[in-house]
Amino acid sequence: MFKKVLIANRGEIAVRIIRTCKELGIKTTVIYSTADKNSLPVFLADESICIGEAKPSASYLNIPAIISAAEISGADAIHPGYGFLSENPGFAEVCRACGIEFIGPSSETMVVMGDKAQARNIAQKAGIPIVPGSDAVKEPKKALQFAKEIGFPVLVKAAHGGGGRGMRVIENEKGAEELIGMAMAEAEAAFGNGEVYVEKLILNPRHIEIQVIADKHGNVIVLGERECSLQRRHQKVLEESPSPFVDKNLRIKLYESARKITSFIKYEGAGTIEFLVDKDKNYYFIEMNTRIQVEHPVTEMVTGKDLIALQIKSAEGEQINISDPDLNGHAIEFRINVEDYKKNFRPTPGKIEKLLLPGGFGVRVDTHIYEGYSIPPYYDSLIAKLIVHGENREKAIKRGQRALSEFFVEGNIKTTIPFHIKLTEDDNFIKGNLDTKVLEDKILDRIVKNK
Amino acid sequence: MFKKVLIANRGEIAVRIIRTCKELGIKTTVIYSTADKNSLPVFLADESICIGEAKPSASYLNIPAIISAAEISGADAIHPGYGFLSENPGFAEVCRACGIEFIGPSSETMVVMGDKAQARNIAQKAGIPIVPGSDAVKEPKKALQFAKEIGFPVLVKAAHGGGGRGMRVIENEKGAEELIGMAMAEAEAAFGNGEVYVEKLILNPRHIEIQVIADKHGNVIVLGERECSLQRRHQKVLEESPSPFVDKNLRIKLYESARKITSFIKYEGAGTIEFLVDKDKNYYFIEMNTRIQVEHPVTEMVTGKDLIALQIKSAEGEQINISDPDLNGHAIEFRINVEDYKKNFRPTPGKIEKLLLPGGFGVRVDTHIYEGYSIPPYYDSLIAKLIVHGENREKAIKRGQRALSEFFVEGNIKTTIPFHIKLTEDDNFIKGNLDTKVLEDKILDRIVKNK
Amino acid sequence: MIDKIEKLLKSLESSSIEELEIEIDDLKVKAKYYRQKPTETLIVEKISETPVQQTAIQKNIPEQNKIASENIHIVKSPIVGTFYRAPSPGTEPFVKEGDFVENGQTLCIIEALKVMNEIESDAPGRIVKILVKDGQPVEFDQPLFEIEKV
Amino acid sequence: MIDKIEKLLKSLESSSIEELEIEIDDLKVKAKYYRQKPTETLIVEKISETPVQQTAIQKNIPEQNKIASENIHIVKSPIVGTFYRAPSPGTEPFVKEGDFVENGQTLCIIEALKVMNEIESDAPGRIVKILVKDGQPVEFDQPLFEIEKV
Repeated sequence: MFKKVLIANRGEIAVRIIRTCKELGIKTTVIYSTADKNSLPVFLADESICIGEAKPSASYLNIPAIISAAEISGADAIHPGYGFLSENPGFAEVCRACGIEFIGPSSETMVVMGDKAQARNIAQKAGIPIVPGSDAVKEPKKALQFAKEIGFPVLVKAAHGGGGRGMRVIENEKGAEELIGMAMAEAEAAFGNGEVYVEKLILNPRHIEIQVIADKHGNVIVLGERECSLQRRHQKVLEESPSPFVDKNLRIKLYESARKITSFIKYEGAGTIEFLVDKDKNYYFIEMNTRIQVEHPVTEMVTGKDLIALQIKSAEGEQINISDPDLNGHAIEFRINVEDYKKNFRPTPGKIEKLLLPGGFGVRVDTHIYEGYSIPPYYDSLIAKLIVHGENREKAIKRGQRALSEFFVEGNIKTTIPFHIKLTEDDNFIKGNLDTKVLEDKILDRIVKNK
Repeated sequence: MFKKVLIANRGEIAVRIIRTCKELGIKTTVIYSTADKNSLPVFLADESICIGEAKPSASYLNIPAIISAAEISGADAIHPGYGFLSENPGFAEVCRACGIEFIGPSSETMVVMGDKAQARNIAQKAGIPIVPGSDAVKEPKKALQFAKEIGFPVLVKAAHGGGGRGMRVIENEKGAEELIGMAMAEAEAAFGNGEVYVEKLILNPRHIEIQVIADKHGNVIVLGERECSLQRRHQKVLEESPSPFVDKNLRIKLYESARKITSFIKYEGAGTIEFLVDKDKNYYFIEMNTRIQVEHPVTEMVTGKDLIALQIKSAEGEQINISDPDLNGHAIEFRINVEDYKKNFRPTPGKIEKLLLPGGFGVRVDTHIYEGYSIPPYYDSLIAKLIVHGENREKAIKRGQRALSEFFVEGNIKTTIPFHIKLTEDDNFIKGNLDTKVLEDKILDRIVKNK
Repeated sequence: MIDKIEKLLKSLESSSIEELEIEIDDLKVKAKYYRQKPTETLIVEKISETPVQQTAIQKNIPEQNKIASENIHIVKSPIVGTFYRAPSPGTEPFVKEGDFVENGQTLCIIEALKVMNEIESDAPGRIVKILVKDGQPVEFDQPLFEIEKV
Repeated sequence: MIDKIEKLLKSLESSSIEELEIEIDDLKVKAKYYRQKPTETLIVEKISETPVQQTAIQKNIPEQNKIASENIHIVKSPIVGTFYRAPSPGTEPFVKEGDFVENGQTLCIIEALKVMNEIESDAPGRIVKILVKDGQPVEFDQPLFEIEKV
């Protein structure tokens, strides 16, 4: 068992990891930047080490400083959380070279799954459905030819990056070559590599992902799906488990596919396999995230399993021989950000003068904020995750509405709490009629204009 | 369905009831005393009505003022919470006479179950085991005769009151009559009626209670047991569900007995049947509480059922036709009081200057405190209930320790948080070797002296 | 006796008593405790106060501090109930704004549990303002009348 | 009687009583205690700051504000690592308390990732205090030396 884990992250996920470590009897060291001196993880951890200035490159992305901190603290493992270095194969490599266990998969796995084209190939080899499309292509003409083969509309995507840059929807052949060229130029500018691939565009798909945990002995546990279709600019805003759209039949198929690819790549640790699902319940692998995810709590709430604990257990080399847990009830996560949703979700960092956190039955809050805390402007705007659980989706929604109504954050900031309250009252949401475009196309306008 | 419920209580239980009402779409009115003007229930409820001065007799026990408040607010039901008027049959009677539903059983049931001697008779008639003992007796000589019949040691208890006053353990015949006389005098002084009853003393019993919910159509649902043996001066300090001592066989028997008496008295609403269980797993009915209890959340955590919602549903006259839920995992409740445990648990009301509430997976907090809140000195010292849930008892304890370690309350007050931290490290607790005396006899001294 | 006084003074240490006067036979004791006041700076106040909710009933309560000037006496409701200005519907109200009232003069009725409770003035003076409307529900301690002492 | 009063007054020394008056027969005593009032800003600060934890590493950080007087310059660690006073074990330390140092003069080594990083003085002056011990782990921005500017 690990004696001490260094947490190479900040905010709520650092708090989350400290909590499980405490429950497991593992000491914790958190690293922090000068901007996070008064942060909750620093207060809660057994030990904290300042490693650099506020900007991420000087601190949370500063590999030498983190490794040095791990060495002086005597930590035997590093938990990278999500974001920052969590999907950086180089960091995993360095950790292991220094004799420190990286809590995550091997760097080889991270390299492969971090490259969309390679990941597609793997999925195909593992025998799971992928979105019909090309390999990585350099020339616009070749890309166009593929597009014609699989049929319009198609999606052109950067092969070596994410976040929507270098991405283009092409409706039909007219002007297609030019559009492809523009996408390639964008990809080149953003990621230093202009290769793209061309995919069949799945119309109004749902984003549904499967959580897996794999140990170092070949055991793979599948822990249900998460419905993550509610997105704004490809950012998830609310997640739930189970998906209101997945029936028993589809769930069996998704489980089978997730297990197949996880076993095929000899994956280790916690991972998420993301699928697009069309209205006819056809599903297509899109990518695998080789880390714990922001939205993991909804899975914990319906399975009763502590994913961070399982992740650590896997890294320790222990056998995880439990069967796939049943999904019990329904869980929803609301991402609470310091953003002014009426002003295009502009971030509003500032000081929290007054705070009331929701509580009671079926309510969980994962947060690093407290009354008097100043949210630094250098990092992301997530300040809390409100997770609710109920016997069924309807009750979970009601509970979510109740919990949101008693969640008070005051200060020179705005939060997305009022946005979520309105979202839970939206008919599309209540009926579970979700897809990756519904928020932007049908819901957002109504909420912002307060209709 | 009720449109508006008036909550005739304060503190965490008022918050608890408001939460469920919100989830059910029922409006809430809370009454409050002048001392509770800035309290959380007043802030969270849809409507609040000040009904009198701080002292309970002028406010939370002031029946005319409460009824008047219900009338002006247009509430169609009153939830009495626990304590105050929750077991006052007169109040229930007045509510109904005024056309307001009292959320609880009939006043007749309350009268019968509020009288220990009558309750014993009922239990006996219902065919469930009771502690061998006498009817209510007035004369010391008669009491002595009973004591001899059932054999020493015996317990002499006031027939018309509780809280330990008028209670005496009598080890053997020597001086027994005088001791009985003293108990009677105490009972007379405390409750205006000197009648006592004489019971066989169960040595080192466990206090185990069964939660039931009954609707108005004869359905009785049994929702597991609660282990409440950890007591100080007959006050529970920590409760859990399931009991580490109850096996499948005993559980079946306890369920059956609880169901029998609940059906026998045609009970309606949420109720608790308390049993003493000796080391050989013999069990004896002691009393029935005709209200929701402080420790109800542990049952909610292992059954997944909202007891306040079921209580309201029952009062609305709905059918509750669910089967007895399985008990899932293990839950523990820590009662956090403003008390200085090193000074004989002396209450320390005061102002909360700084507050961090625990959170995360498997942690629930039911509380009415917030940063800046001044705890008034007029009411009880409970400021929060920390409830944790885990896959098994061991994990629940670890989670409890973790949650307690991150629960910070600062100000000119002391809380029982450090007491609970030490309690969770005690060997008797960890092993589940509990009885109603273990805290006072074996644990308390060690904790206070910090051994 | 002094010993008893000592015991008493100490026992009140953690109470919220600020000032105490005792007279017994020939002994007279006055004590003033230091009590930490929560109203130290504006920031503290803002932090420490839960915003009081606007309920249907509270909405109509004027801010007490504003009007509690030297000459103004506030008559508050001693019970929860419904406020009536007149002895019965259609009759003249007990008092109007501008009226002079005596100590003990009936100002209104508060109906609680079907009982009509006559509320009397606890100060003589001129009715400056009637703070609640006829038929309005009132809570305990709610200001009803402003009386200007003359 | 005076003795009893004396006893009483002393016994209230650590109470929160601020003023006390006693009249008994012909004796009249007035006492006023000095009670230190927590200043307002202090409380606000205390309220709004999460107490910074004392970790093994932070424990040795002196309070910066105290020492940051006009003439004192603090040399802080630019990296996380282990602090060494000498170029190698058994050799003389780079500097001792009392030494005068130049701008750019090596003050110590911080080992990070098996690399020995020489830390140079960023101000000339006299070393007043060395704030960390040989072989001690240091974090980013941790004060290492106090230099008195001359």
